[in-house]
Amino acid sequence: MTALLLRDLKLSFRAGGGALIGILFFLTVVAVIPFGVGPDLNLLSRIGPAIVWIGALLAALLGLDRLFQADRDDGSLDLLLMQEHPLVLTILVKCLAHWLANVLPLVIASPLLGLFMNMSEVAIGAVMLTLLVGSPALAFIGAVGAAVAVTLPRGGLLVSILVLPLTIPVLIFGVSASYAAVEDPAPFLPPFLILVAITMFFAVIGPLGAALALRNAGD
Amino acid sequence: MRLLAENLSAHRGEDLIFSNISFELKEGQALILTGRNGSGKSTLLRVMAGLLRPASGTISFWYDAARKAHNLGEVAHYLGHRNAMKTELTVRENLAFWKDFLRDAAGGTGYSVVDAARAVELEQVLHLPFGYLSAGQQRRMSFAKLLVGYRPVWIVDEPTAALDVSAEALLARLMREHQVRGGVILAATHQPLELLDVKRLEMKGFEFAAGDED
Amino acid sequence: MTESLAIRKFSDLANPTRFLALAERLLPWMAGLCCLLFAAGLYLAFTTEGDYQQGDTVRIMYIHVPAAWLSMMCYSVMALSAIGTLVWRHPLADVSHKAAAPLGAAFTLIALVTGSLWGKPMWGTWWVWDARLTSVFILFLMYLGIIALNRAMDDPSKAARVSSVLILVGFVNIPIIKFSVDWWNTLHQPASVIRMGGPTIDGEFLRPLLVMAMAYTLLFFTLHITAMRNEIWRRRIATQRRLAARTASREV
Amino acid sequence: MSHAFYIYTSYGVTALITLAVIAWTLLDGRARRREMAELEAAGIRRRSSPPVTEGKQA
Repeated sequence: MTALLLRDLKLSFRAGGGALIGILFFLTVVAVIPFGVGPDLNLLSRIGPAIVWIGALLAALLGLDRLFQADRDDGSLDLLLMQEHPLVLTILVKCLAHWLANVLPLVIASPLLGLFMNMSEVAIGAVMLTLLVGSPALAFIGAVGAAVAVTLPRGGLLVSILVLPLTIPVLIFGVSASYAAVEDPAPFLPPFLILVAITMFFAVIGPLGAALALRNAGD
Repeated sequence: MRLLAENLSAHRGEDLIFSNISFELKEGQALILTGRNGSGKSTLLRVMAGLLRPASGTISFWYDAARKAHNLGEVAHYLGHRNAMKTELTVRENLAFWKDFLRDAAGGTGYSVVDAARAVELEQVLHLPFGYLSAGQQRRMSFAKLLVGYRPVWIVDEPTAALDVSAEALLARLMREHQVRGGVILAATHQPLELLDVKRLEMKGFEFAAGDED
Repeated sequence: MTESLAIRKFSDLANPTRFLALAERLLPWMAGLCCLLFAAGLYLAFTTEGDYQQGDTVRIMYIHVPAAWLSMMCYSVMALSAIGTLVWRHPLADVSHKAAAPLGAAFTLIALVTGSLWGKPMWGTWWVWDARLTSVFILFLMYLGIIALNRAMDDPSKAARVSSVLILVGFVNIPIIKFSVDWWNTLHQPASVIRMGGPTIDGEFLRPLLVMAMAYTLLFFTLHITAMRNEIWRRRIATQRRLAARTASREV
Repeated sequence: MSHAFYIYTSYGVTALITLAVIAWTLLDGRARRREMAELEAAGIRRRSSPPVTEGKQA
């Protein structure tokens, strides 16, 4: 299993891998927002956490369609499906590799974008923390979408359409926890803990669903 | 070691591809599937590997009288039309990954990466990215994958497509060696493969639709 | 004499093998000179008086402004190379703009970070969507896009042609971006933004600035030539590997 | 003087980025050199290997 993790990480960072593109997309999406709403620093700092979260959400979905499709195209997926060790575990490891290579860099880049959005230090920290605990859920939910769309020739866009509605709870609690950290009356902990719970829930449900989909997508 | 397939049939979409296929293989035996294109050879092999669910029938595999495998896929190698190797990684990285990931099934041990590459006579290209190899070399290297992790059953689909005569003979020899060690081979092929103790199964295919069957 | 030398230099450069030989001879000198200039520049930067208005933060200017210059010069070098790729189909031009892109991104990043660190004590915020800063940021994104494009394609000569087109479109677009960002900015924030480069530059600041600018430029060219050499090697290795794969199959 | 933090940070960051780029360029060059040496070694083996493979095939 470690071998699979290392292989997937290597593939993401080698030439042609998607790791750089995701983070670039994140930067670009967040960077064009001020051109739409204007360079008013107060306004930007108010909407900052939400923008950074949405940007990270979209960027996290970007490389997702290749999660299983790349393995299917060269036939590796058949071999992954045949093995004795549980498929759920294999998928969990693949999700983990995807998260490490494609999503974790977004979390690391988020403070930088927080500066562009003129967010306070506390808000930046809160967004980074909520992204850190919330983004694995995106990878796990995305795995289901990627598994469903694996046999489709133009699955890329479809995966996003399928997955985005399912990620709404993550977005809601991630953003509300970030705001709770800066706006006094709202407590930070309840939404944050719900976010943690959502991530753990999908860590189980996501790979199970993806395994089911892959078993039935056999062609 | 005994491999038993009983009354297998499979659909693809609405079409019945084949039905009522039964066979039994013992240690060291090989089953060669022949038949024209579209007769269901590849489908049968994918059913055997557990990648497609059969519409009916059962597949069972016994190590010996007492021990039965959960399903055939776990004790089998499957070499389909695609090579299951990453073009971005070097040959060595590819083989090392599969060796580590596949492990060995009960009853044998796989070759080391270098030995496997030597067995397909391509140890000079281990350091090259897989994508740099020619189609024939890629095929041979993906055959080396069958050697790095031990599996008693090999399911190979047109293993010698895109290969020249000498490479074909090389792979046939490797398959015979596998049989000598007690392995079982299921192969679909157009070329005459010289294997030991061969059973043949000619796939006829179905022209009529699935509805006619009932 | 100088003319014939220039012509010889040019034909030298035209051939990758000659280029490698030239680079081998030139690089130690360039690296040495570069170190000397940096030493001098840093010495001057820390010994000259601070500005009465901006205090010591003016010292940031000595690294910020040259980096910003270079971020634009590097893009110009890339645009020239892109023309070389598209018009003369010169292999060295391909190598040149591919090698320059990460360097440009690095210098732009330096300009952005130091600008931000300069802005914090001056404006009280790390970042304002000021026209100049924003343009530099967009330039940074363009560099990263070109790097990503280069990495995404296997065939180097095809990648070079496609990214040349992108570079040139970007080059044409930069003034438009600058203009529109300016317009956008004045629309939203009339005159409230404190302009960068506020202090009138007098001789006291000019000397370290110029030395640092020269050091940076030399650093860029040193790194550029080294990176070009690496890239040429990378391509030769790729060719040799394909050859090795072919020979291996012939023998069996 | 109160701005010392910003000045040193910006010089530090600049040094860091510059050194990173220099190190990357040098290491890249070294890796390429090593690969070329590797290929050269393989080339020597390539020249000497034909009798071995012939022996194997016979």
